[in-house]
Amino acid sequence: MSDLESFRRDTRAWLETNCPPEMRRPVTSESDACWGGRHFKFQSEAQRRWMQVMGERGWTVPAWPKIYGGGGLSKEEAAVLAAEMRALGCRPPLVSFGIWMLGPALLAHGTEEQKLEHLPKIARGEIRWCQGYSEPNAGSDLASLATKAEVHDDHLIINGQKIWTSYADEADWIFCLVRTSTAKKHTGISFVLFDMESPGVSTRPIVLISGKSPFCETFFDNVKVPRRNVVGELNAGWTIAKYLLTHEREMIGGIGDRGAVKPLGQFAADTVGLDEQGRLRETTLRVQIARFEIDEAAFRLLMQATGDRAHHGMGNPAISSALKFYGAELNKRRWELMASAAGADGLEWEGERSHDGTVARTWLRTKGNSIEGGTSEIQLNVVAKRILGLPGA
Amino acid sequence: MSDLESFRRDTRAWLETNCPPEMRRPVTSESDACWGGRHFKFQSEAQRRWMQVMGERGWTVPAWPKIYGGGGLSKEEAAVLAAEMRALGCRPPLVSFGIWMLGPALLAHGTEEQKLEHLPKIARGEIRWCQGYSEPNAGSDLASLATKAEVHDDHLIINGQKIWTSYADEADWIFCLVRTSTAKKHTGISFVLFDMESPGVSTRPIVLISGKSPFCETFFDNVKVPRRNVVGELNAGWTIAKYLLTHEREMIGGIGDRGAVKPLGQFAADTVGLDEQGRLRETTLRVQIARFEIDEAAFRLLMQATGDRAHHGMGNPAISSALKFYGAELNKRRWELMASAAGADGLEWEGERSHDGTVARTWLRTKGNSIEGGTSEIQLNVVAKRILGLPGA
Amino acid sequence: MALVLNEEQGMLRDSVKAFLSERAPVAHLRKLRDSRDPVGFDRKLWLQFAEQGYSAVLVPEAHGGLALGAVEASIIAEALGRTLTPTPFLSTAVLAARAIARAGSATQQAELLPAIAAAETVIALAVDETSKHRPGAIAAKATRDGSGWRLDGAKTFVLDGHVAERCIVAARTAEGGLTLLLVDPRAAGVQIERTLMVDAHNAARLRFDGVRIGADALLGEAGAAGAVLDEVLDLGRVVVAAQLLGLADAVFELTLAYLKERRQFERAIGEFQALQHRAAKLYIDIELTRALVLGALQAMDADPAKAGLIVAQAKAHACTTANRAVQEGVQMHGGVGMTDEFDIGLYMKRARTLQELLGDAGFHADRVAAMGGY
Amino acid sequence: MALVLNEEQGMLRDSVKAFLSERAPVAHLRKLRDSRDPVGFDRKLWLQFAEQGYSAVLVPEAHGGLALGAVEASIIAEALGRTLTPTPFLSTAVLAARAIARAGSATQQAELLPAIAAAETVIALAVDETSKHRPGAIAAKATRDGSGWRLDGAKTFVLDGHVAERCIVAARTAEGGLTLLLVDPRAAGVQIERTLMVDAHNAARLRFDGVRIGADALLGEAGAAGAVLDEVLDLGRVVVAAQLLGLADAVFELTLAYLKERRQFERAIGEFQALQHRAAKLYIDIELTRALVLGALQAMDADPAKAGLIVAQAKAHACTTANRAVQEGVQMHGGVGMTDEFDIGLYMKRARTLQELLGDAGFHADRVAAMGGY
Repeated sequence: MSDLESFRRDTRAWLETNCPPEMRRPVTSESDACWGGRHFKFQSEAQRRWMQVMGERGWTVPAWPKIYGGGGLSKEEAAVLAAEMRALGCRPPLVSFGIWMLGPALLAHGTEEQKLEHLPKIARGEIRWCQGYSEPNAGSDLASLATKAEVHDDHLIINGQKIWTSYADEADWIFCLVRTSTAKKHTGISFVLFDMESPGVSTRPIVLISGKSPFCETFFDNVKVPRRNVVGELNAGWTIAKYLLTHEREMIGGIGDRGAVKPLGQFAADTVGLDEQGRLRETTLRVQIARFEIDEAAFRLLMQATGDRAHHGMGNPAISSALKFYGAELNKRRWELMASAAGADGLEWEGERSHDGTVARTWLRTKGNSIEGGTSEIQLNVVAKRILGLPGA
Repeated sequence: MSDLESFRRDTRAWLETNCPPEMRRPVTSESDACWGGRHFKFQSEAQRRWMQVMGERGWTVPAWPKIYGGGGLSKEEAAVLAAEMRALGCRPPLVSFGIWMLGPALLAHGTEEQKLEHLPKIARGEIRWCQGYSEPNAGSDLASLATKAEVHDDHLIINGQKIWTSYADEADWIFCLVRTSTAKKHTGISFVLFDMESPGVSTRPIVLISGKSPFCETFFDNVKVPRRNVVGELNAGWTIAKYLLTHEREMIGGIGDRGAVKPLGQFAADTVGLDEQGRLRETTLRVQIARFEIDEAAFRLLMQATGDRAHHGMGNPAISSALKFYGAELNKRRWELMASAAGADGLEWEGERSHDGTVARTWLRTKGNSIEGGTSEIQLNVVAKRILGLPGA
Repeated sequence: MALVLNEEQGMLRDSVKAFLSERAPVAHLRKLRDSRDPVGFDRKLWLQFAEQGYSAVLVPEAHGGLALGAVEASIIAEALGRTLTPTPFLSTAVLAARAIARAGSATQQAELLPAIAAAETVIALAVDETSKHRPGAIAAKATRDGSGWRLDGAKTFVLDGHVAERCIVAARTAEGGLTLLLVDPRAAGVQIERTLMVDAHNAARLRFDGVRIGADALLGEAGAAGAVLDEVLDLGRVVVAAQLLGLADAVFELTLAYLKERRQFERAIGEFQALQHRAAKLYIDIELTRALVLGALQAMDADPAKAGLIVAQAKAHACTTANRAVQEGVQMHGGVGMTDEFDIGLYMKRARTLQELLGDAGFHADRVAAMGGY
Repeated sequence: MALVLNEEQGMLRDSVKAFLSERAPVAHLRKLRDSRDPVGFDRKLWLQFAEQGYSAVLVPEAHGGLALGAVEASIIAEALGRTLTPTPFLSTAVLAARAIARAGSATQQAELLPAIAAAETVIALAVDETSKHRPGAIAAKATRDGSGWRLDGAKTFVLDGHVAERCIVAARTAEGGLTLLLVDPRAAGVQIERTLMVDAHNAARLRFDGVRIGADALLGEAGAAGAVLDEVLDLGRVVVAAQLLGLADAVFELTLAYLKERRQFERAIGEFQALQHRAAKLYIDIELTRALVLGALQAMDADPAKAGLIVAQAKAHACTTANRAVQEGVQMHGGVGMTDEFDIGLYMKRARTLQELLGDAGFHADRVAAMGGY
């Protein structure tokens, strides 16, 4: 038996023993996710235990080095672990911006000290992170951010405001872009880490057009941060930010792919009804849904092809912008059509029948898809320049 | 009886006497138009006579002053004449770029001498004009034109090339934009008139993707033009050009309005057929045609409303760009749908059954609608700037 | 007829715009929504409508009304679309007023029309039964019951249904014809459920279980209400189209101002050509809707029986334009457009409801095709 | 299966692209068109297809073929889409080859398949009867006539119909089932009219008036050709989709180059953001088509009976993308794009024909809806 096969056998056996049955049920809502952190309220003892045993083994971050709390698995082993978890229906033991965003950034740009201090706590779910990028006047043009950090010998004093900081009100630490020099736009930015319990930090949740949201506004009033909490060189944080933005784009690209949801055509058949020929009663809607499903199929295959091409060493990394653009627009279209198929029923905002307005709220929420993580306009700029090679402007 | 009423009675009587019966039949093809000029081949004696009697009366250009060969009619009288011609089904006695374009420009910017020399010949159909604006490297950016005119004491020497000069091969004279100074882009252009029989002028017809066309390339090789043929100040021709471009736009705007053609839905019902419920067999086409007809109705009313508003002293003149844009796009859509409704039959290019490929050729020809007379992109720029007041760029 | 407003109509437009922007700007809706107001509109404001004559616009002069037309009613609706003000104007002063004026008996007219003109009552029209507007498939039953009637069925998306003093209910008789019944919602067998809507405007579901109705509550002749209902629905559609136009105008103004003011990459975002072209196209769409809606309104006032096609075109076009306006509006505003604090989301929500109301773009495109014989 | 070409497929793609761009670039089509060539393609080039093995791609090994699949056939078709080269590849090497390989008798296969592999024959498939593709409504009649058959009916849009040595004609038997007949176009009662097409490719109309056909000319069983025809049509559809993809690629390359080269207002027009965004969207559409078409091809090779949905999706998507590519191509080229001298118009014309061929975007969207149960 190859090493990989024996790894597969051992992994399966371990998972079967250690993954609680409650953690093998399909995730049904966002609140099933385990985010960890100082103040996290576990849904169940099973959820706590699952995070803990996986964290101890480093399997919350299987490919990170063991010394930083990871599993130290090779790419192949990590793939086997993922496959076995899928096979058993194991839920992810821990999700977090620490795992998705900060971890990879620290691994690439952090000092040894920073890695040893922060990564194991991320792996074990002890510290929950949020990200502080956007500001009211620095959205698409992130580099124009104004949150100011005065640099002193051994510390920085931070003043300013961030917006769209997801879960800032529940996070323990923040990784944050601040301006440490006004000399140049892109080169005056630093990437710093600090505790959200530091004096001078406050947050205010943002209500979206769809209702409550994980987003916050976050305010910094003379927040004192040790100098050693700067990641990378002072004034060189833009490199890390760019790295993370591309990373984020790739994650969000998947948004257009909603294979699990009931196909639109069937949803509409249920809500609108069929005529004697078995066609949707609303002709226009029928045509629009068919076109949507065609585009959706194409998008699913392009996602797959992009993975396959990358696997074969082909393809342009800027394709992630194309996928982010199309995925967002597709998801908006999906929910425009869902809303239309739901008709008057889909206009209800509260109450049991509408599950507190799921259709209306999701429809509204998807409007943000083409704004968050880089607007559709920005993605098209990137495609035009980096893939098509069209001249500046 | 009011003066206007007696004018109406006299006009009708005169038209009934003087308009030959052949000239009261509906225009069925482009070749029914009478363009006049030195070399024009009249379709019939009736056509020649109708141009002549109307020209003598100045009614080919009813609102121009009599001294320049016009009818000297007031706005109200001109409207009465138009209404009576419509009522009797009289064809236009003469169409020409001289009437539409050069005449208004000369009336506004010409010297007395120029007016007296050129306008009466236009009115009587003696001289046929073409316009020389675009060049291979000066399309949307017309002001970058390069056709050069060396200025001498009493004449200019012109070298260069024009493109899209409609009917240049049949025209007697040309009104033409030439560069008389390279100091500044817009202020180095002059507006000149010259005889197409001048030594050094040659033309070459352009074949379009739809087949033969009235367009030509026109070449100037040391063409000598008297200095007095410059209209307006030397180097100030751009003002006249801009005036004419707006004028052209207004004329072309009407392109989207094809009230006379058989409605698309009926055309498709004939070619594609209806199902048992009386619906077009092609569902997608049915929905697209319905949406087209809705937009077409809106466009027709917007054209009307624009006229009505202008009549009431309201409205922004830049609306002509909006109409030009939408009319062109609408006509393209119409013919995409016509082509689709015609199916394989509409792909035929020659032969009697397809009337030598009318559907295919018209479909292709309409693609030029959003290019000629200012591209759709230019029109949108104009709307953005002059109507919406969006900042430069 | 010229496709411009005449002088009186222009004055009405200016006065209603001024009235609403002063008394009931968007903040007014926001306040009603946030306080979870049980009525859903401001009764005082509704009375002020009567003082201004707005509620009387379609009521005949004999009953204290102004006897104006669809054009004038739509001038008011367009202004309501700009400010998103919730009022019973559409349900009561448009739909009910026209139904009663067209089909009501002398007694009914004398009782109800002056009350409408004076904004002293709210009357709802109950037509829809399914999630999509499908007036051809009304299934509620009106059964003869002695000298009166018995009503069974269920209605949805009834505007102002939970606060109406009367409901005009469309039902089918045994012979298959349509009948309009004036129903007192407090009668036995009527169940009313207010539905809280995405746009914070009023709607309700109604159930009728063997509701007994007197013979005098019939609006028009039994089984012969088809033509009246068609006219009332078409009137409603074109008035809603005007409301969508006002909404699109307001959203576009907000967006255009933001394009000029918001700076990114060292310039106003309105300098970016891609946004300029999109804004220009949206402007043109709005102008197209404006012309088409006015044409439809004039046609409606000239002869409602012949206005079906252009009304369908106008409602479809207005739906599409308003949808585009709110989508572009939110997108061009970026993150701030997604926040509840900012008004543009309220416009997007309201546009959704008005699109669905009395048939969406698809419904009316289908009618256009059917009327065109294809 | 990974959504990438394997090594052999990659080599085939490179070789056919090189072959066509050398031997038959767009100028080749232009020359045939301008000389009003009576055949409509170059017979020598067609023989060279055999030398390269291209005409043998779908022929079984037993009959001298390469026994490759839809993926490989489409690699050739995609290259033909790039250069607009007219050949009988689709009619003969794809449609006829598959029909005969699937349904032909041993004798028929032995006679015809080697000839196809060797590019020594041209065989046309005659299905369409109306201006729009509607294979469910075939009305041509095959009537039993002694031991053989009698064929009556008319076909249109028959690719290579005026130069074919044989036609495979789809007809309906008295019982209502579909039958495929191998017809000699020189037989009595056959009328052939070449139709000169917008794209200067070959097509013809055929009439059959009491044409007598021997029993041995039946392709497969009488009345039972439905499944074979479905497979052949689906194969044709996805191959045409690949051709549209190649066409869209070529047009986009032309356009992108022009955007970088053409200057107006002191800059390359490709600097204008509105054009950049449109170009970016078009690029994405083309990539979507590429992925979807490859998926459909792989599905076709895995199990044609299960590939119906994705084939319909692929053809619909390819039609829409290619249409957008040629429209944007002409518009972005401005005036020069309207001239016959420039190639882009030829792409627009060819795209029109390929869209119509074997069902347009609307036809396939309708199938997607029907297969989706809505």
